Amino acid sequence: MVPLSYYLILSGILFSCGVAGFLIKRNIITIFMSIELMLNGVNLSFVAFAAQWHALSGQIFVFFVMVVAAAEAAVGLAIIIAVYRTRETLNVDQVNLLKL
Amino acid sequence: MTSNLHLWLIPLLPLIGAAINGFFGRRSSKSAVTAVALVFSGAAFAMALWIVFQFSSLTLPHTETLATWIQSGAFQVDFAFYLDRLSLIMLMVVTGVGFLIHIYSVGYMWEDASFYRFFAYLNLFMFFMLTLILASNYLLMFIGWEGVGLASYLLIGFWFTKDSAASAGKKAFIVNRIGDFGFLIALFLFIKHFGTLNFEQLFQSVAPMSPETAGCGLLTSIGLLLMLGACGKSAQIPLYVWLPDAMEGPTPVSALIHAATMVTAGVYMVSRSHTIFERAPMALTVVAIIGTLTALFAATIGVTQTDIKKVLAYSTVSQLGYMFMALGVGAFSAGIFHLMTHAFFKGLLFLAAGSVIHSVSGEQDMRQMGGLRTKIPWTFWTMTAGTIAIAGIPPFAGFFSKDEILWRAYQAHWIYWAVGLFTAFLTSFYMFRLWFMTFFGEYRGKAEDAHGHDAHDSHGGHGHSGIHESPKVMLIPLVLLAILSISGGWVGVPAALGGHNEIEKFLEPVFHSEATVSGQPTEAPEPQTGHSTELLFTGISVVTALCGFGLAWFLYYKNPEMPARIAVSLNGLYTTVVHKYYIDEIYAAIFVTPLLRGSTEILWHGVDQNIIDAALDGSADGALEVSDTARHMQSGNIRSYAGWIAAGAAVVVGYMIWIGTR
Amino acid sequence: MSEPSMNNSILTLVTFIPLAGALLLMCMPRRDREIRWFALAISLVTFIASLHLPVHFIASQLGYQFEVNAQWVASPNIHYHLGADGISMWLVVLTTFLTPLCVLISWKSIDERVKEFFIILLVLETALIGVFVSLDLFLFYFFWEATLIPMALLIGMYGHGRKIYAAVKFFLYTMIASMFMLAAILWLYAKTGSFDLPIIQAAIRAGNVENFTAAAPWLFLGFFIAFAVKVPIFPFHTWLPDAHVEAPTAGSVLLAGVLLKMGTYGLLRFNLGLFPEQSRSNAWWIMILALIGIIYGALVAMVQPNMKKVIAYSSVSHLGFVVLGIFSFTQAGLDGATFVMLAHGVATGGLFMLAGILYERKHTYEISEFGGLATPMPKYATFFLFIVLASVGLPLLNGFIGEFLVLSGAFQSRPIYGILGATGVIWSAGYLLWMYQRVFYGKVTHASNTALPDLDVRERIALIPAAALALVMGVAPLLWLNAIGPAVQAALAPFGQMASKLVGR
Amino acid sequence: MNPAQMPHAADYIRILPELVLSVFGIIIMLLDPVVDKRSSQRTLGFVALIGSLAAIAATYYQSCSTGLGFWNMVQVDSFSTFFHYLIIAITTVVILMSFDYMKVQEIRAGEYYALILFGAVGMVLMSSAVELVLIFIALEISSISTYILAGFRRRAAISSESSVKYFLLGSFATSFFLYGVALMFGATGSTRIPDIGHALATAPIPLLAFVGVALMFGGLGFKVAAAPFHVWTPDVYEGAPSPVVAFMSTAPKAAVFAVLLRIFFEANAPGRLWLIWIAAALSMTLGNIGALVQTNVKRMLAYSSIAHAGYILVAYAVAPQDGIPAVMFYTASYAAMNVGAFAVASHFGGAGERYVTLEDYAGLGRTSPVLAATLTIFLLSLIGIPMTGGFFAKFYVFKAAMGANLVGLTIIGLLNSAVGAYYYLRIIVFMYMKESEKEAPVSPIPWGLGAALTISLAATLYLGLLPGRVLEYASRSIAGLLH
Amino acid sequence: MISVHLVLFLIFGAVCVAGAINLLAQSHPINSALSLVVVMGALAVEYLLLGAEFVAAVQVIVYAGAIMVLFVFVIMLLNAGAEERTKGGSYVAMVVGIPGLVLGSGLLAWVLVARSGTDAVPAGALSGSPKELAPLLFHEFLLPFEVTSILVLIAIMGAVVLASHPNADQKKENA
Repeated sequence: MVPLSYYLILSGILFSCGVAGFLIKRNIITIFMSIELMLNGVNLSFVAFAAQWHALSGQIFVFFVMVVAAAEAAVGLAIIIAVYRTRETLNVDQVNLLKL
Repeated sequence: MTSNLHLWLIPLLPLIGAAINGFFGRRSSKSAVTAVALVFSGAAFAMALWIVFQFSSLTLPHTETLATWIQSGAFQVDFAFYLDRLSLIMLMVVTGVGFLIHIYSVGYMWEDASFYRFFAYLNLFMFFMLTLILASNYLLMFIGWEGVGLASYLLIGFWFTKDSAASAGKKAFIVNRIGDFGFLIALFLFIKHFGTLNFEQLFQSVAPMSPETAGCGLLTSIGLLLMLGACGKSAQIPLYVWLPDAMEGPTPVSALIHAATMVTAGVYMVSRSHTIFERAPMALTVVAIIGTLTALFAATIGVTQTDIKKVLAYSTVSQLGYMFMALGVGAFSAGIFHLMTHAFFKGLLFLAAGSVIHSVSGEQDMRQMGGLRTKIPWTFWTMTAGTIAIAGIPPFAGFFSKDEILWRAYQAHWIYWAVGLFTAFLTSFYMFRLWFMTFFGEYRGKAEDAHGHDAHDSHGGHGHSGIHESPKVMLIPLVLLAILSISGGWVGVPAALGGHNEIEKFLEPVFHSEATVSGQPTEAPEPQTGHSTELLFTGISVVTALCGFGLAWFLYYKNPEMPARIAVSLNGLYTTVVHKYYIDEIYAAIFVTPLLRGSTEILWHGVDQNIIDAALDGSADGALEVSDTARHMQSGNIRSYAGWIAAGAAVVVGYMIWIGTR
Repeated sequence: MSEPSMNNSILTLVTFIPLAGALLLMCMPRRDREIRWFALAISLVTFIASLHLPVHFIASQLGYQFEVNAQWVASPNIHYHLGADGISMWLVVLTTFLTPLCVLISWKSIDERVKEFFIILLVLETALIGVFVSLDLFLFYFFWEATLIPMALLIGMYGHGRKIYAAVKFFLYTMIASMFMLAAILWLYAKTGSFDLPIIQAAIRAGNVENFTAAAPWLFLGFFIAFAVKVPIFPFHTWLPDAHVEAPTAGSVLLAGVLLKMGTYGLLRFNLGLFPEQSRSNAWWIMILALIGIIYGALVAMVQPNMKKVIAYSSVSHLGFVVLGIFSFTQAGLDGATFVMLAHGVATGGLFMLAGILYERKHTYEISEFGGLATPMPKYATFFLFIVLASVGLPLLNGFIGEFLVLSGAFQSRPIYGILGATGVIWSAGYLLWMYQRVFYGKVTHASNTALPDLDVRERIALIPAAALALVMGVAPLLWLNAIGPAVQAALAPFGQMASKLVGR
Repeated sequence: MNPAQMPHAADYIRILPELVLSVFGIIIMLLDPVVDKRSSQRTLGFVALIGSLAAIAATYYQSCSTGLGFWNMVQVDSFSTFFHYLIIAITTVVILMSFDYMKVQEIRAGEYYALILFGAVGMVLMSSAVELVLIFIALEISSISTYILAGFRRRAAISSESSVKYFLLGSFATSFFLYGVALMFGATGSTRIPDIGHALATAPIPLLAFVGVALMFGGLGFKVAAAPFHVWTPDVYEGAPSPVVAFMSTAPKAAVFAVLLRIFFEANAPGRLWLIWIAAALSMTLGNIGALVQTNVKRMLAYSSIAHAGYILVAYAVAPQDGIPAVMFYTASYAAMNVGAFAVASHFGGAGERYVTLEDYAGLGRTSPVLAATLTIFLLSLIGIPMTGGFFAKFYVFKAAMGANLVGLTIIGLLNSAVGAYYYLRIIVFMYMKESEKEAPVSPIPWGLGAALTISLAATLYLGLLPGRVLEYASRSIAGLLH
Repeated sequence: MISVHLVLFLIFGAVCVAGAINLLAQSHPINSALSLVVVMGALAVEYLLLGAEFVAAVQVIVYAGAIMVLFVFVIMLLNAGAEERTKGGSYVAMVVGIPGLVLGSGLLAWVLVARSGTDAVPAGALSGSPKELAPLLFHEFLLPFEVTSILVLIAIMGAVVLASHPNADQKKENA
């Protein structure tokens, strides 16, 4: 028997790590990965809550989230490539033509 | 019976003339302009005469209401005209003298480029003056009051290319406005407390009130305010300063407006409001004091002036002072009497002076004249008549009126009489001084210096042909006026001299009410001062006048170099007086300059620009500053943005949890 | 068209004829001559149409006339509610009277983007008329804001000098101020569920507006600020000189002639109409501000080196009279205030036209550039003097009547106010005559000025109506006062005991 | 599988517009390779136009039979059809204005139009979906398509930068939203908005729900550019192609505002008042303040869109029967005027969007009076001058706020709109009152743009003069949200 | 007594967290990617513990399999090196973001622990077999499922557009 809140905490930690990654990482790809990390955290809590409510739908959500994540990954990486083409860098701190 | 006199026509006729000349004069010939001007002013005069002729059949006072002018709530003002004996006298004086001066001007202004403009203005003045006289309520009177101010503004500034003339006109208007300010406030008091401005209603409601012996009550304040107005219009201390400058205008204007008619409007107005003044002794006293002081003050200045018109101007101020002194001691009819005679001889003097100036091609400085006696005899003789009249030597007009005033003044308080007497002495002195300087001795000017100091006045056409008598058209009015100033006083021969003061009796019904008021000197001479006393005083004043003549003769005819020495000997006093006690300079220093400087520096630059606008622009710039700093939130860095978002989310979460746990 | 139906539709017609004209103008080809004539025709038609109002106005009958009341939007409950009483009617006529003159005066001076100019002018006219005739608060605000843009465009597009600064200042200043009014209007709607002025008034009188007493002071201020900026009352006046100096002649004429009146009209109609108690309790300081405006405006006007600035500050002074009269709560005061609005519209409008005529010739307003102009252009000088005298308040000209009534009203409510106000009589003579002397009298100072052409026919045609009206208004003010009186009585109704303390016994 | 479990025709009617749009999107994808390249842009453009028009027709057809569909996934009522109409109308106008833009900017048309249509699918779906997960997917559809569209000016570095910024931050925010959904699911055991509504209607509300709402608001607030989640807006709008900005500043916002309405009013989410109060005040102020000193018109309009989001949010703080119509009306009129403004900007920008600064706009009133006049009207509407939709929009919002006694918020809003007038006015000033030293060339208005401008102009004026019908429609649709 | 279930949870939970932290710690994207794979694997186990077999399977296949491969592929393609420590204008992230994050996650943790209102669950509480999920997915969630196809479509299209070389357009134009 595991208190469900443990799962929630774990998901929360993952989510927060994702956010932290977004804030501190400089490589666009790594930042993108931390977004994936956040999504994973969310997934875990979906499943956990599904267990809480004994509702299968929670798992379906996870399924959908994964699809979305996949789509995002495809587009996102394409965008990153496009940026890399024009800017020759993957460092977000240097992607700042638009400001003020 | 109250037949319809069509009083409204009297003011209107000159207005029509003014309109015609104003609109079409430019294109029409001088003779046409003359015709129009004379016809319409003459018509007014004719109507006045017509009224006089059916005087017997009149029931005065007579009111004619034309239409309502202003209506606001219960307050109403009509275009209504009011004729009683007082206004009748004024009517005669104004239309008569006015007409004569019109005629005179034809000759005097003939050479002027904008001949038509002059007559348009002159007729306009007649319109306003007659409105002032015939008004049946204070507001209508105020129309005339302001209107004559306008006319004098226009006429003083007639030669507007001359800066001095333009400023003189402006000065006249503004100083008058200060007086009008008082007048207005008085009107507001009327409205507030009596709800009407109509003479009859007003005086009916005032009559029952008892005199305000102590303190400054309603009537007193009204009286003082009206007096302020009168001071402006009639050039009394402290607002007399405009009149001497007004001499910048053409001489006929000086004669008509600044001697005969307009300046006496104040006298007329005060005596019109006698019902109020009689119940405001304090106000009356103020009037008397102001009058007396002005009389003396102006006379002293007049003694030292060398510009012929300036002398006459100051003498006008001084004579007006006399009139106010008369009013102040409650001798309204005497004041009006002097007003009338003064209109005659002062009008005459100015016209004659004009004729002199005309003859010496625009020269106005008496030091440049002299010995004109032979060259311009008509002018000389008429002027002599005027001089004697003003000096107050019997049997000329001035004598009777002035004597009446002095006598009544003495009854009020001997100090008035003393000052009046001294003034009379000065008057006759400076008048004869003028007379001697102008007509006797040798000619001191250069005849060939044809074009005088201003191009307009010197009718450059035939000016250079030395000194010459003026044309007939100018001399006729002179003669007529001379006759008037000789005989004009005979209507007021006091009982003491075996006459029976018709003018007094004539005006009786107008001023009768004063008899009813206690504490006022009444018409009937008191028993303790019988005719003998009065005769004594008459004698004294005559002697004084003669002394004045004698001194003038001694100084300016017998040994003309003496005045200079005297002037040197009492230098300080003399210069002060010559510079008119520096009053203009003082006013400028106290009021005008600080006002302009203050408005510029403090109000405009200070408040407007440096406070209000600065605050506005400052706040605007501040907003832009804030904006400029706020945009640095947009560092352009993705991670910073994420930081904002995360922080924002955290705050929102925190807030919601707070809400949720509450 | 039968009489009653005409009466119902007349206000709508008058209001929207100019707009329709503007729309037609948009479709017209850019041929300046035709455009000018067309604009003139439209404005004249509007004027003639507006004359229907005074002709069919029934002075004896209290309340609004020529009313139209149709629902515009169901929820919120907005009505197309027009109506005129003696006050608004004359202001409408003033507007329609001035517009043709503006067209004439802009005939030559506007030589580029002519089409836009007249379109803007006509749109502005519609908005101005709308402000005066709308009895629905929303509608009023609608037109109120609608006046901003055309005016700002006139200043900014056809002005000179720091035109952009002036335009933006004018726009933002009035915009920000009117926001407070909008807030107040919204509050009233929220509480009464209606924008209809009479209905709201009734509701307030009946006292069934919840916590009105608490909010009323703020609502009063909300309206007041909006109007005070427009008038402009003393500390809010600085936009006016800038706007005037930079604006084109027509702009100045309408700005001084009509736009400022929106503020005073608003004070009269809304602040007095909706919040009598607050009006009375606040009257003392408002009147003081008005007095400051009168004297301050005059003093600053006296020392202005720029013709238009003199006139602009003189407007500040004159509008001070209006406010003074309005807040005296006396028949005379309000009659006078209304009359001053009209008179000032004509006189100052005329002055600005004259200034504009001079600008056409010399392209400057600096007084120092002139001097002795009476010699080369006597006709011009005469007109100028006439209008100056009207605005100085010479009896028998229109300026006097209003000022006199206002001052007597003020004097009745508080003598000292009347006295201080009356000093304005002196000041106005001071600054205007001094300016007149500096411009026209003396010898011609600049050689270039000797050849200045005098008025041509078009200019005279533009000026004569103004001058004539100034005279007529001064001689026969009853033509106006008869209609104004009842309206003022209605406005004073809530001030019961004060209204009974009218002049006279 | 028994037929009972198969979706019925009615179900498909419930998603008819989405179907039509997707079909046409696919058609375009298929046509793209086969049509001749030179004419591809206009051909595909026409197909897209037909598609959007057909979708409008579909919406009309759909509006006749309202109700739930797909096992309570979507709800079609006057509320959702309002947004269908709005979004598809925006799409139509954007497509129209893109005709010329594509040619000038030399952009591949195929994917562009397809993406716009697909994006529209997502937004339309968002406005009618009543299931959070479906909403999430729809949101992703619209977002991802806009991510791509933002980067469509491929040769411009700023375009790809705006794309990547939008993408990263967008997904970042989306994951917040998703987490919120998860917590909501945890708190109520359901993700259907009505069910959540019932669950939350019965106190005590679990704390998780509060956190869920907070996170969801974060995610959605990002999409509508509400402070403090607005920071991305200026950069992305500046970099993205103008028609795309016109699209993504109006259509997704409208959809997301619809979602917010559902969440706040149908799911009666707790803690609404002050959350909205602060967010609204902050958005208005930051938006307007930021815009004051901008010289790039697109960026300025971006800031202004933040401010407008603030105005709209004000209406969320009040009672639903006042707030919902106000929001709907505002989104509509904002769409009209903003699309119009960006249409002008897109045309005036020229090849490579070279002319975007205020200086470039100097003298436009002379060089192209029509364009200037149109833009002026849109700007006036954005200021909120009478006779334009913007005026009534603001008016209703603040009326509602005043009705709810939110005097403070109302005053802030009004003052903001007054301050905001400054920077819109600046554009007008430059167009009419400044003379340009270097004339920016203005090509004659092509018919596509002309049509787009006409439509948005007509809409702006219609909403400004006769707002009654739209407003009534909006207020009728309250019923769909309040059970 | 400590159940096996709890022990397994703790172990793999620890692995998850470790992986996550390593993702942040690593400077080279490839290492981050690998640690992310670890996280996902561990998560799959957690799903299993909860009884969601299908999800666990998809997690491994789609996420760890497909998506991460994509990542690694792109990293290789752009041969992204170790990220250099640039001092960008990102101080806000540190000054505002991190504190915000700490605050938020702290609050979150408190809510989840104290007020989540959840109870303990036995191992395999969920019945997550495909057999049971299928009806749900193809019946009640049919619409979302269908809609995801559009999503994927967009994704493909986007990838094609963005990844193709910019000047491809011009070539087409000139063709």
